[in-house]
Amino acid sequence: MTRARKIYFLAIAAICIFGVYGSLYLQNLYLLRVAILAVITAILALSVDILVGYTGQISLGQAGFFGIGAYVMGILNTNFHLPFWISLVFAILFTGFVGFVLGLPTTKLKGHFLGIATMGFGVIVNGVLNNWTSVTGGPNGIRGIETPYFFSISLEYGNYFLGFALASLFVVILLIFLIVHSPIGRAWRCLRQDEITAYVAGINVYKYKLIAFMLSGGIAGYAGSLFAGYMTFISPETFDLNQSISLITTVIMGGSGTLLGPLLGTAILSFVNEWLRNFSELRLVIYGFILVTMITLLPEGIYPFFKRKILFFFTSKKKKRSIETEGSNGKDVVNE
Amino acid sequence: MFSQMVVNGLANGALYALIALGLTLIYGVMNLSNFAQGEFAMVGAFAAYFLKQLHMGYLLTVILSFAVAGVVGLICYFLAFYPLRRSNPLNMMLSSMGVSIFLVNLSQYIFSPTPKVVETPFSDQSIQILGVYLSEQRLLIVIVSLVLCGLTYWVLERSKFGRSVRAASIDPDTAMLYGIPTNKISMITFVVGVALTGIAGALTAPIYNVFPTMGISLTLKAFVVVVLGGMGNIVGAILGGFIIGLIESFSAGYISTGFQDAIVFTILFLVLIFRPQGILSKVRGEKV
Amino acid sequence: MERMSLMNKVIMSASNISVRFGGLWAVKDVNMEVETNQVHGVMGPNGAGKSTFLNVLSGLQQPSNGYLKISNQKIVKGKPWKMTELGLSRSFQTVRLLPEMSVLENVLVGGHLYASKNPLNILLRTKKYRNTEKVLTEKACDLLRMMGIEAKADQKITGLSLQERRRVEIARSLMTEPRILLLDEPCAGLNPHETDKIAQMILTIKSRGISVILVEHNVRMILSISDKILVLDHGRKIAEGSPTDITKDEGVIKAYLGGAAHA
Amino acid sequence: MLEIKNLVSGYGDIVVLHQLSLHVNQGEIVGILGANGVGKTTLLKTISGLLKTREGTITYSEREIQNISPYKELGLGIAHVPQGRHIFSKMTVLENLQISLDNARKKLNEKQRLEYVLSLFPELKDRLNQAGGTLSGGEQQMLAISRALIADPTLILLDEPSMGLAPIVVQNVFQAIKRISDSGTTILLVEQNAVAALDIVKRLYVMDMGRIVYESQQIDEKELEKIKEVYLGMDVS
Repeated sequence: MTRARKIYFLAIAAICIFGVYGSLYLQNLYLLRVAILAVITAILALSVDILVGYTGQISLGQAGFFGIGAYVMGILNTNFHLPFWISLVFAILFTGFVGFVLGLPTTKLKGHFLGIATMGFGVIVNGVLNNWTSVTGGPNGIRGIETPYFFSISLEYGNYFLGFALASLFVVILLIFLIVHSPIGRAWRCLRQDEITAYVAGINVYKYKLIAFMLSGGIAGYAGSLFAGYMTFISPETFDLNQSISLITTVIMGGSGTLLGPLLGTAILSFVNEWLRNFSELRLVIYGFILVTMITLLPEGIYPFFKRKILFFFTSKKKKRSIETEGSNGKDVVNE
Repeated sequence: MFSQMVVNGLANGALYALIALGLTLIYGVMNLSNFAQGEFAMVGAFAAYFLKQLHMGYLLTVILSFAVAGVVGLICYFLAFYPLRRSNPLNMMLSSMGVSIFLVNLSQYIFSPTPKVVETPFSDQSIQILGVYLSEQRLLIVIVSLVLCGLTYWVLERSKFGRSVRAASIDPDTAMLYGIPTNKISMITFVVGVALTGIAGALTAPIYNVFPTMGISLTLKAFVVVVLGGMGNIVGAILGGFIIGLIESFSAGYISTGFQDAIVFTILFLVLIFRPQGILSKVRGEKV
Repeated sequence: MERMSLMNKVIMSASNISVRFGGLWAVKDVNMEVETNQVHGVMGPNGAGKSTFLNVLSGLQQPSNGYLKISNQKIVKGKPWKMTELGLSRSFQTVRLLPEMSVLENVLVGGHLYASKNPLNILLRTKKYRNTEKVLTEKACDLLRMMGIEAKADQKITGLSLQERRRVEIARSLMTEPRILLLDEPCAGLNPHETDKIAQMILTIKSRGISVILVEHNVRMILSISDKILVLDHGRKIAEGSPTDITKDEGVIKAYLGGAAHA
Repeated sequence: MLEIKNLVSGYGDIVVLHQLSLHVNQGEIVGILGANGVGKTTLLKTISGLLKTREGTITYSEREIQNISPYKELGLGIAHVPQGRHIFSKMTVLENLQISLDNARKKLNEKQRLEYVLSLFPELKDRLNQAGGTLSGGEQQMLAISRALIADPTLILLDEPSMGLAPIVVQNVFQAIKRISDSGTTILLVEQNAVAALDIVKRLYVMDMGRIVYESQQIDEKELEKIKEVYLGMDVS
């Protein structure tokens, strides 16, 4: 590890510790709630990014994994009276398994078909949650889920829960970082850019897509359990198509295929969402408008755009030419 | 009971066919999976509701809903899709989702979420054919849908414009070499595609009422229909519409209405796994 | 890379390969045997079915008829990555590199088969993991040095010339430790000087005990370095033999310069 | 009639054509020969606007056309027969031809044009209602040329019409091209098949590495040897 990298990691570690510590002092209950939900959304956005950003698989059904994670937690915790932590392990394993099963057929699909198939997955999960009343409680959902104790600290206090959620987020970030910067991540990025290259490099494309589906599902399931533990009440409407769409747009807007992009996307959209409450009923109208504007103006995502701009600002003139051609994405423009 | 389900299924199927037709046209020419398709049905339905308030005749409102949905479509095309015409399909898809959110919530803001009733001169009379009841409104839906599907098919297959659309969807670059302005073609296709859906909305309004979120489930079904019939396949979309209508009607009759969507999507999964090219298309070899 | 063989023997064979697109046979009944320590040329005019044949050899295209054998293992339904595992690696006519990765990373992708993929090793960054990564990186650097582009290891692909890209692609192929290297028009778009360099490189690769299947339009180049040449036209084998035999073959001359008129 | 000066063009960050210049006179049939991958197709695509001209000018009938949309070029009288034929596979042969007639530079009599085209390619007569994708390679090429010709263009850009065709079919196609040229249409022919092309062109350029490396005014046996040398690098005799 180079010296610069060491400093970089120390800085990030410091931010983590400071973040978790600082979360204990947040007094405003409203802000606390917003922050906790934003952190859970960030974990979800990262799980989407594994598929969309790193492996190039569209996921329009991430709310399905999210919902399954939350419901496994809810059912095990309330019906079977398993403690939070054990339910959590089950939730992660089960959603990972669901990711595997979903991946078996869908890894063979591409583009629009994959999008519609994953969307179908989300709709099916939502349908089951809504209608399998004997197990899921139907539209009424599940009440009375236990908020966990972390050793002897009750996470019922928002501050503690925020600290816990943040710590989870950092663990997820570290996990993704380690995997992405490994032969698995290389295989992912390779098959995303060009599947045929992946073939000739000896990469079993389907296997690595499956791994991505499992990991993505597991992480989303974790976020679901976290959500269930925080809210103590879950109902199907949280886990619908809108949730899936909002997640994928968060990732794309922030900048897919990066770690910071989805975080930035979550932060901005959470902020925009709260700010738009001032407009009460017009909130989602403006939200939709912002979405379309952002995608049409910055199709590459906010984070990559600013990264490029900032890098561009600091590079020498000689290098600028090559960066400019990179920015053009190698597409040939037709006369119009 | 059985034959009643068949008739209901076919009536809904005609509606799905009409919406899926627009969706598949747009997909074929623009390579866009338009997630806002159902919202244009909603726009058409609200147009019918609003015009009805002005004491216009129902049939006239149905025709005008075509124009209203078309105009809204044109604006959306230029704001949300034209700038992305050379971007990747994923961005286009997301942009259509943004359009969907925008339209749903705008209509919620303007008209409130409460369902509106649209009266029709056909609604409360039903006719009996061979022991099966069919309301006149449903009969109207079937007739208008079939006529529009047939008309679209005829235009595509027989007219000069239709030739251009088909050429542009098969090979856009070569189409340009032979004088076809592909950008203009995709604009017209988009507008017509969503305007047809607008009519579907106006037709369904008297039966299912009008409310801002009515489009979402229509979009989902239209996608299932299009995948079933083969993306970009016109005949497939029409046939697929009826199949989905029937499946839905049977699953509601024999299993439960709540599971209706889940069952439809399970079938979608099976199709995607075993016949991803749709039920009508032949298997094509993938070229490297 | 130390697989030197004492005598030439067949390590790969293609039997009766046929491919059909719609109503047309792109390739029909082509047989081919690749021996160790050989440069096996494949020639043919544009549209002769070379690319399709190559795609079959590398597992990217399923033949409608016929089968492949590598080291006496019959490949029934080839999964594309399986061919690489069995020791066949290829390059492409239009270079396929990953634009978002550096030169070094592009080569490292080729080392996938030998990388440490155990999740525990990856998450804990164990010594074993770090060692394999280090060995792979060193090997990639070695190959880049052999290709004469180690100076650009950290650059993005977009800054490279066509010739450099070709070299990176070949380095990636070698990274898979192939026994057979399939080169699809490695000289397309290069000038004579660059072509000579690539020819030299192919001989170097051969001297390391790797058989090369070479497809090339540059006739002089392919004649000068091949041990055996297969000529395709209209999807069929029209000649096979040593370069001298090929140049004398009437059918080949006709196919190449066009047989529409006198020749 | 067509004059190209210092043309620079390419894909993404790869420049394929380097300061290329050439001209085609009214009524001529000009060949551009060269091996695979030297930029012949890129040149034609740039002329017809499918690729953007980065530098240089393309003048056609005293009008600069380098910034004109590809779909307006047929209206100017330029028809491009792309490499690999690119016929509209799911449409019938007749529809393929009608597309071109719909967008021709002037209103044409469909029946008359169709008769003319079918007289050149009688093979297509029985196949008018068959889907384009079901034709054989040779028939597809004939259809591709007919599709260009039916719009009565003044300039036809032909990209490798011999590709993948059997020698006897190549002969047919080239004789038809010659007849088209004899009737006064200007043709710019890009070919790899030197012998076939030499038989019909009046003048030729040889391309290599995105540049014109050789230009010739008269075509004879001696030229053939030279061309072999320049782009095949093959000593056949």
